[in-house]
Amino acid sequence: MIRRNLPFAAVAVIVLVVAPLLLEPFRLSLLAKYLCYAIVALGIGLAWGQAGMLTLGQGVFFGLGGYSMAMHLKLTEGGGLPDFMVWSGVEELPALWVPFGDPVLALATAVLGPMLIAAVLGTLVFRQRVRGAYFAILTQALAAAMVILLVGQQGLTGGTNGMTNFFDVFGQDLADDSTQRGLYLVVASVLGVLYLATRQLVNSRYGRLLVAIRDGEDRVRFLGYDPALVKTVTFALSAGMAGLAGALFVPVVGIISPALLGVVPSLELVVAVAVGGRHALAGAVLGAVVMGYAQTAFSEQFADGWLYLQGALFILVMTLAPKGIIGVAERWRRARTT
Amino acid sequence: MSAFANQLPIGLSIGAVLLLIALGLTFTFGQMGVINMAHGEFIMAGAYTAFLLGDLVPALPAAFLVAGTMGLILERAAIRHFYGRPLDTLLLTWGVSLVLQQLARDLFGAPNVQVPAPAWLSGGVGILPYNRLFIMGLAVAGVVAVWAYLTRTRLGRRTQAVVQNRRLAATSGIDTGRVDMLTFFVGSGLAGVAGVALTLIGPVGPALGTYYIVDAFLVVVAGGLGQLRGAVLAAAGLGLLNSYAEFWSDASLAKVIVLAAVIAFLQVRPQGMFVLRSRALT
Amino acid sequence: MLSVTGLESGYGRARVLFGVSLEVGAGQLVCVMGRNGVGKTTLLNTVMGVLPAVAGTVTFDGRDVTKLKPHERVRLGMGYVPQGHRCFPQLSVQDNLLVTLEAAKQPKQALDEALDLFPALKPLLKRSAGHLSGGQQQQLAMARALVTRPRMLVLDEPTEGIQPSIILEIEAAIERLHADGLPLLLVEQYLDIALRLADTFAILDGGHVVRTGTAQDLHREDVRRLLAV
Amino acid sequence: GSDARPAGDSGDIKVGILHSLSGTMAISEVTVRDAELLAIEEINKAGGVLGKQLVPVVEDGASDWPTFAEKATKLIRQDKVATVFGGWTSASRKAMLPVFERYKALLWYPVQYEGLESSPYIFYTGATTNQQIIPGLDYLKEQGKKRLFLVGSDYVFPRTANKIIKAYAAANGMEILGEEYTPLGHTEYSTLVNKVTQARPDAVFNTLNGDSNVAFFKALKSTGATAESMPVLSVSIAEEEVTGIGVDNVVGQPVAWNYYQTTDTSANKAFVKAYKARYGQDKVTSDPMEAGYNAVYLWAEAVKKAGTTEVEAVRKAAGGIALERPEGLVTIDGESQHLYKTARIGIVQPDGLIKQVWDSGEPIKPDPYLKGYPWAAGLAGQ
Amino acid sequence: MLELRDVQVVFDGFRALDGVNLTVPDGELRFLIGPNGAGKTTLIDVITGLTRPVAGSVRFAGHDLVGRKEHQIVRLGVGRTFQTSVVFEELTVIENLDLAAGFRRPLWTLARRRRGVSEAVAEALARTGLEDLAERSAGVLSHGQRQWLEIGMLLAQRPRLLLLDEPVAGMSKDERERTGELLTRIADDHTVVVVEHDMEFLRRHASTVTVLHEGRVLVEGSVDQVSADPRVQEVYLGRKASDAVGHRP
Ligand SMILES: Nc1ncnc2c1ncn2[C@@H]1O[C@H](COP(=O)(O)OP(=O)(O)OP(=O)(O)O)[C@@H](O)[C@H]1O
Ligand SMILES: Nc1ncnc2c1ncn2[C@@H]1O[C@H](COP(=O)(O)OP(=O)(O)OP(=O)(O)O)[C@@H](O)[C@H]1O
Ligand SMILES: NC(N)=O
Ligand SMILES: [Mg+2]
Ligand SMILES: [Mg+2]
Repeated sequence: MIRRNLPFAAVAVIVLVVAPLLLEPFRLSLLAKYLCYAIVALGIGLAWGQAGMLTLGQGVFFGLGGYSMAMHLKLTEGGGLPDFMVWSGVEELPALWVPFGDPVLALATAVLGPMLIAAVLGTLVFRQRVRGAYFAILTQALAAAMVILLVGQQGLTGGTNGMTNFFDVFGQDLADDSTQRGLYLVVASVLGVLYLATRQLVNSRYGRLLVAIRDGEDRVRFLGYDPALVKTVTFALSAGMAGLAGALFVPVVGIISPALLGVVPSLELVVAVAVGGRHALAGAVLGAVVMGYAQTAFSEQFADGWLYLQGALFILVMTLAPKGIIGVAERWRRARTT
Repeated sequence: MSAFANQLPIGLSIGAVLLLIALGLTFTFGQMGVINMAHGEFIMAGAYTAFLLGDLVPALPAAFLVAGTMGLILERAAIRHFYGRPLDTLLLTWGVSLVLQQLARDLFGAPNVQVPAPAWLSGGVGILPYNRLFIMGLAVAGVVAVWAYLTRTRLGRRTQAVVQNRRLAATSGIDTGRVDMLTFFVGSGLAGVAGVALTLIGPVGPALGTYYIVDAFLVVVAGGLGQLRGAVLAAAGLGLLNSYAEFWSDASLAKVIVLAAVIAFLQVRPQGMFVLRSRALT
Repeated sequence: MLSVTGLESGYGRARVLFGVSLEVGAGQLVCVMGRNGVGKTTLLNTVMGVLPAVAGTVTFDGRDVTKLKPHERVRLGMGYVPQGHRCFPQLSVQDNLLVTLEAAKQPKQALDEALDLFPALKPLLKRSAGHLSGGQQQQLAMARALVTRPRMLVLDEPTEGIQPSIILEIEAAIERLHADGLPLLLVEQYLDIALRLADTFAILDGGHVVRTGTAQDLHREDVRRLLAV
Repeated sequence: GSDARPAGDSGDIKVGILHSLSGTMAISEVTVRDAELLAIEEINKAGGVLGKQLVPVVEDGASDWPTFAEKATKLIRQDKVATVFGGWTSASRKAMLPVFERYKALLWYPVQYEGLESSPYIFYTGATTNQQIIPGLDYLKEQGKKRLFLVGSDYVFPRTANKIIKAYAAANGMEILGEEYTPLGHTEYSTLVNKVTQARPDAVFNTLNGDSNVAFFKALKSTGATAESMPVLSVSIAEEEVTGIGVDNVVGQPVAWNYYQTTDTSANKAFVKAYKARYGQDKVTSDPMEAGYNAVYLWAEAVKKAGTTEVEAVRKAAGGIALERPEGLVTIDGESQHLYKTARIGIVQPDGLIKQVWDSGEPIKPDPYLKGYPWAAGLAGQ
Repeated sequence: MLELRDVQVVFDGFRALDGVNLTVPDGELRFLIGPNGAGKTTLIDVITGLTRPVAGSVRFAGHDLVGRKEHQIVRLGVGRTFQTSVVFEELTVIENLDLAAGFRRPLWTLARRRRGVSEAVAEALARTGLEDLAERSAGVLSHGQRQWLEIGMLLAQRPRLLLLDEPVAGMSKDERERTGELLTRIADDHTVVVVEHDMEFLRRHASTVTVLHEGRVLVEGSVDQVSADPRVQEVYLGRKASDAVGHRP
């Protein structure tokens, strides 16, 4: 028990204590952003790595969470209508917006909204045994549709611009470095708690069931389980994580826009999970942080080459290390011990 | 003709474009199970081939060869390590597509380039311009060629055998490596041909492929994996739906309606329009 | 005809075969036997090139084929019927046979010859192979190996899941092929069939050949014990 | 960032340049970056600012709005640049705005936009609506085009522009026959063109952005329409875009800007010459490039006047600065932090360049909230 | 009690089952034989919900099974094995068995880690002789070992009705013997239907045999009755049936 939790505890200390002490505020909030992505990645690791559902639409849930939080922040900043409504010609606060004034309702929507949508979608498609590539492409189409919808409803959503220009979160001034540090700690703790919970789930019987469904969904029916139900629950859980991540992302980064939840960002997250190693939850988390960091670092060094690097890195990992960074690390450790 | 009636041929011509871009996928995705996200970039390669040659007709075979060769290289260099792991190919080829886009940007520059449409394609019949009719003709020719290849040639049969049971195919004397190469060559080559056609109607630039890739996969999914007639019907259906939905609402909503329709359709036919049923459990 | 020496192979890091040597002479029928999981299928798969040999050699007809791909071995004349009713499920029965025949570059009449040995397939030619019953698929698998006009046949439990009368037919077919001088390497669980068909046998245990001998030796008590659980 | 020189040299002034160097917007924004770098080189060659050399720190916004915000933060907080030149899409500007306001730093934004904005920490060197959209409408009205069809990409600039156009039309006896939006990157225009054709407008007002223009003009041309039978006034097609669309498809069509490569001023001759010498003879110059180029000079002028790069001092000094630029005289309106600019209508020529056919005669006072236009009362933001 | 009435199954116009009537009382060990392609597997598919009949009824212990989903039928106590065994290769043998034993567990207890070996799993392990392989992943099992694991998974489910599709195919003689004894013992308090082609196995363990042919029940009776039936000899056993297949050592 202690041995197994040792690496986790070490990482937790570094993330929670060392990083805030060493990193300047700008870098710390970048790290907070990567950790938000890591929460989404954790959900993808669960849905894809464990249960075999390749979801290319996780951005949709991330976005729902982000928009819920953004709406709340816009409503609490005072001074009447949100800025984008003013220049979009909206004169009265739309009814849809009203509940988001309440912080509890807004947070609940950020998490439960995505779960509900995932549950409905999951029930529809899994019951009909839509799976594998079909599911992947459907969720990708969902992401595409979601972006178009958001962009088209400019008065309600801020259109392509999305929402930005937030001033404070739950009474704390967002421009303040201490608020940013606080947000960082919140994100890191949420990630830690979710990681432990998900790991518990994956190691439980439920986790074994997920693997069984991934490898032989039809056979599982003859063991008396309803794979559609199990998959729907799992999909909803991963959607909830993405939603929560989105809600945390908005105060950390200060913007939510359709560009953050379309086909490409959704795919990028899946890619990050693959690079980290999808079969292990730690790999998913690691992948998100590494890819996030790499993106920042590369684009600061040589912007034009980033696409080459991202593509090449990815091709190399997929062909040479299909189990990702974690897989390489495991192999290396095994080689050393034997 | 009334605007409403006009939308019928328009819908069919949209369908022809969809079919043309999806045709190659019936090979690489439908036959081989490879979700090739770089398909869009092979389309792009075809379009740039037309740009380099400056003439549409010789560009058709040339683009087939260029895109086909690119596909062949991709297959040999990477994809062959991934058979039986379709979801992994999706991610791998996405990486490839990023690299190809950047490569196009470096080779041809970020701005769009222009491929002159041949003079004989100006004008039209009724609402349909000749360039649209040309694309429809090309789509029909493509379908016939693919159908003949798959059902009338030994290679087609061999392709299916390899897809259905790779190991058994090898122990039945089939050189699976060659079949894979060839199938991928043809599928990618078809993308190249589609790219040439697209120069008639859209921008030719590094992002060309990204505009079409989601639609192409939707056609294949709605039609049923590897089902040629399914792809034809799905393309026509989606084209018409798109045309009328946009006519009654707008382009954004039409896209959403089409996507919703595909999801709804899969509720009724989860494996697409046509399915090959197998007794085996997954 | 076929000679296997010091063959080692396995899956990833797990070794299954440890230095297996085996000889199938011209026109000989050799039966490989052994309990479940001793490595019979692994042996045949390595002989056919489906699994790479970690060590040792496989020679066919005087030629070292150890490094050849499976389809190259088939084209040299090694026919294979793998274990467990394998087929191309979405091709018709006819196309299953045709695609194999074409790959081996044999004339069409090889197909008729194969169907003569398995007449039960004739009414099924247009059906999708994946829809056939298990036994029907097994017969198809045998026929598919035959249309390549092999110079040697490698069979992995060909009677598994087959109705008694057809087992008799398969046995008769094997006997006929054997009588025609075709060398065969056979894995068979039914001792009586092995007894009737085999010239010699080899018993595998834990990845080693632990006994070889003539068919008569199979009656011996120590041999029997090797096959018991 | 890719510093031209080792940073921290106290004899230097670091300035940020933040445009999309990758992604869909790179096509446009790279040219603006080049123009801005050219201006910096020229200024440095002439002795720099306050006796110091300018050192550009270039970052990539990657066509992604949150990235713009992130990189802006990095330039301000980590690189501590004196000012930033950057952005193209309104979305990127909106994303950067809170960052500049929060850290009280300066952004120079070089592209025409939809107005209804005025941040104390942004200087707008492109046109606002009364310097491009409204002159464009004036031109159409003069030409007797009374029945318009509005086609635009689905985002804030076209939607706001069209709102203004509709108010203008209502006040000027013009008729709007249709208003259609397509997603950015849309490439299938047969249905839209069918709608346009069926409506038989006198002219189309086109606020499509980027690649969609290619597909739209190809579809329009393939129905047999020409610039005579169906004039399309565009506000987002400059010299750079014409080649990609294919000159054949847009020849003879009107566009509205403040500057063309052919604009006849001596400053422009020098600019075009310097640009081509620096980046290649086949390169063209365009309105946003010129606006970016101007931005650097205007900022340098303000710094000289203020005697410091300190933001509040520069802001105060900037008001009233007037310079002869390639597009003619521009003056900073200290109140709105926009420029007085001359509006110009041009026609696309067979050689791909744009020839001016109309101009506003004198620089127009920027009016981002259209307060000076009675018919615009009640438009959003007032 | 399992009761099929006039069950018909059609695949693309082909009648795989053409009016099957079958009654298997509680506690009986029923053998089902018939030529390859007679419809035996299809019959099991119909009972377990994998294939939907176009006509007819399937009742088990008072429940109508037609139209129910696969997992619901399992939950009524109907378990099966597959002719070509399907096991979860990435899970260990124990995990495979534990999964099979677990469907009755309340959903939330699934979220707990498995500790130790439950009684049902231990028993299945012992009966199938897979103890030594318990911690190996199922992917490394040989063909015959997989067959055993399938049977083990069926046992771990503790169903009331067991349907086994050629359970001893690919097993050696001693293993067949062990399987036969196991089935006989289970049939004491369960209903068991076994599809097999091995006549020797039948002879040793079967009491009642139903012969299926071309989608219909041809005859039903004791092993001796059935194998003496000329029609059965004609379509199934082959002419020399008695002296050929009967004499397996
Ligand atoms: N894919 C595989 N990966 C790892 N190990 C395997 C694999 N397939 C088989 N094995 C192992 O190799 C050993 C030999 O298996 P093989 O299939 O050759 O046995 P066999 O003698 O053919 O048995 P059977 O009579 O059951 O068919 C078995 O112990 C099995 O656990
Ligand atoms: N999905 C299907 N589509 C078409 N035909 C089918 C399908 N499933 C089964 N069949 C046909 O139904 C018949 C009965 O098949 P089934 O598998 O039930 O036979 P079986 O009695 O189990 O044979 P075996 O002893 O060889 O396993 C066969 O002729 C088979 O080809
Ligand atoms: N400001 C613009 N053109 O987006
Ligand atoms: Mg075996
Ligand atoms: Mg069967």
